[in-house]
Amino acid sequence: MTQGVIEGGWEYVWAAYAVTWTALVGYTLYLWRQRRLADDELRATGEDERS
Amino acid sequence: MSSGNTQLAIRVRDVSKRYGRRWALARLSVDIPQGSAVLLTGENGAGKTTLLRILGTAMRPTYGTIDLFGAPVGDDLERVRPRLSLMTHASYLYEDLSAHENLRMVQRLTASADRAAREAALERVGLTPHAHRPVRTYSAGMKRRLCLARMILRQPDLILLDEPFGQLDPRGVTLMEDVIREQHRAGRTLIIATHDVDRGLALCDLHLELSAGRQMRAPQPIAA
Amino acid sequence: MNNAAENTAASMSVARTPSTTTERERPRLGLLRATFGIIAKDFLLEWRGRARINATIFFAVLTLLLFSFAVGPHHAILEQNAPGYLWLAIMLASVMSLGESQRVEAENAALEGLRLLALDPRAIYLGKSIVNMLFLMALALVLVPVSIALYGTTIRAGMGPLFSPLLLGTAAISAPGTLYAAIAVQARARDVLLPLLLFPILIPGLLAAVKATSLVLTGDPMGELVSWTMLLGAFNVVYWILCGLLFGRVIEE
Amino acid sequence: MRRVLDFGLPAMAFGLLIIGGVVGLAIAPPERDMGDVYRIIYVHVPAALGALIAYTTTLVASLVYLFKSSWAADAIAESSAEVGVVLNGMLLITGSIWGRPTWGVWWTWDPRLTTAAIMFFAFVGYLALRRFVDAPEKRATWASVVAIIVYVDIPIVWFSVRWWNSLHQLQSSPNTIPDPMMKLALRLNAFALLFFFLWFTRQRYRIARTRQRVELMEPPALAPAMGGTP
Repeated sequence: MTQGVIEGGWEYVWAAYAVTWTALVGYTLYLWRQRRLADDELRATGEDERS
Repeated sequence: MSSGNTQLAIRVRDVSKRYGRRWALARLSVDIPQGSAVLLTGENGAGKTTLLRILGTAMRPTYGTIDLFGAPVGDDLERVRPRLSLMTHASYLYEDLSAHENLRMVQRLTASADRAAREAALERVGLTPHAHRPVRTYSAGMKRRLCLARMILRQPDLILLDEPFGQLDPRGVTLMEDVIREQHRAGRTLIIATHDVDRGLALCDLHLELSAGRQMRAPQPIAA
Repeated sequence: MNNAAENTAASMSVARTPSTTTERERPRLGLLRATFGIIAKDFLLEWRGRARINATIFFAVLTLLLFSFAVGPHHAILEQNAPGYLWLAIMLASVMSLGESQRVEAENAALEGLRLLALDPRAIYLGKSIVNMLFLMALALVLVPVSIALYGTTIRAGMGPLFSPLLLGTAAISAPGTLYAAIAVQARARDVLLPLLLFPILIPGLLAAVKATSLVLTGDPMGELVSWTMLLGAFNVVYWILCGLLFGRVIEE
Repeated sequence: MRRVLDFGLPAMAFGLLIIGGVVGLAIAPPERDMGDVYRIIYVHVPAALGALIAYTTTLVASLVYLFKSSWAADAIAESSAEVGVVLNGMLLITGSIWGRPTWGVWWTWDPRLTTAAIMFFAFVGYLALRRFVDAPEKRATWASVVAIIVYVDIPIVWFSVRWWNSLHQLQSSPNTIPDPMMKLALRLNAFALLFFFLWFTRQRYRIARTRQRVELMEPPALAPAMGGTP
């Protein structure tokens, strides 16, 4: 083992990348859902205003 | 001395106040001459309390401006606030302190320490026997009288009263009426919001009616 | 049509004596006297109610006790960590003292009353946070003998040098604490919100206070006390000024 | 312009992330001491940059709101704070994953990581405040005040944690040889997360503005019922 080089460790690298991707994609979905909720709410208040 | 009596005590310009989605006040504009007593009426939620709180600088309007004592109210609150007194359902009292201590604290924080004036005010509102008991033990009516004593003590030029007759016993009501007449005679400007319209008409010389945050028409003079 | 209103008002008021007091010069308190007025008020209030100081002391002493139970009766560990427990107890108890200090103002909208007396918001802030600091200082002075008893801490350098870390530490808690308490008292879930807002930013203050206190107690071989005290001092300077400036915006309607 | 941003930002974000990932994982050489484990920094450091940019945006927007009461500024402050917290969370988890093989512990009191953890909780407090206050004007003012107080704390936290921790461990950062491929990977990922920050903040900003339109309404037109004012 060359002095001090940490053997392998690829599983940690994959774990870190997995965390990064899940966070980014997860937040994208969360924003997409929040967007829908906010638009529906606006439409709802718009309707009861007009009615 | 201010330029005679036509100088306006209050000028309200296009004032609106929003609570979330509801407009408590919608573009209200009104002028109130110096020294007049204005009766403010309107159904619940018409915006009476909101208007009084804005005029009392307890609350900022969402839109629009107000002029008090001849100049617009912006950041110069220390010019305006010593000259006005706002009596709303919130008593501003410290429950653990006695009537005496509450008034002494108000005096100390407004750079006056006149003990005699304090006792006279308490005497005037009939709280002398209870002066040294904590306000916590007072009835709502007694707390109201203490607020009246505080107002007398501060000698404001503009007096804003929100439902002043509420919670008072008959003797308390006459006391309140006497103080209002006395302040009005002394040239102060008063605005009294009350549902007790007959009593209000007898005390005031202008009548402003609000409905749903709007002003029905300009203040109507009340036949003397 | 409106000028009719003005004429009648004008004609009616002629009969009245022209108001002489409108231009009366109204004396106003300077920043310092207003601050002392607020301090006097808070002390009087506390003297009457005494709820706040008792509850805080009781809670803090109980916390110290709980630490010893949690850690176990090992004198070495307890004594070594005593400054940490002391400051954690003060910080946790401070939430009660800060909350109570604002509850009193929220009741009957007393704070609005103070504002309408044309008091400078900075004076209200300075007054209330000085009182909070003094209460926490009193608490700390009670906790020191308790921690001596419980944890066997020995005060080599005497109480004197202990004074500065205690004072700077309690000042560091009450500077942002007073402002956050004013926010929390008007928000929902205020008992949750105050610690949630306050503790994260207090961490540098906590670190410095614990370090400074332990250096005073167990000796300062490397002479680090000065740098930790300086850090505490910087924390205080930043937050006493910043919170003083922002307090007006927090309490305005 | 809107369409360019709506599709351009995500395209750049994901595209750069993929390219950066490929370069970082496959092309860049292993590091002299830490072997392949160091590749975690290609996601760890950019997340730190993104979080700091997000928090700085919140600070600026909060100052703008305090001085100009502009609702757009309040919406920006809220949006970039939330994105900042997400990036900050990623930063902490990847930092902890990196700590395990390198120092054998899941959590190292490394000054940067500790400061990031403190800032994470401080801004979670900021978001909690926004959730616990209903009146729009008060929420915006108080949030701006909290954002300023928290942001000012960052340098103080940094120094205190560095002194507090400097005795225990040397500050270990990968002494990467300035290999061009390593620098390229780091830069690609940094820009990727920057685009993610821009895109996320923009989307979250739109949501905040929509909610504002629900909560706030413009003053009603001068109703005819108004009395004759002079």
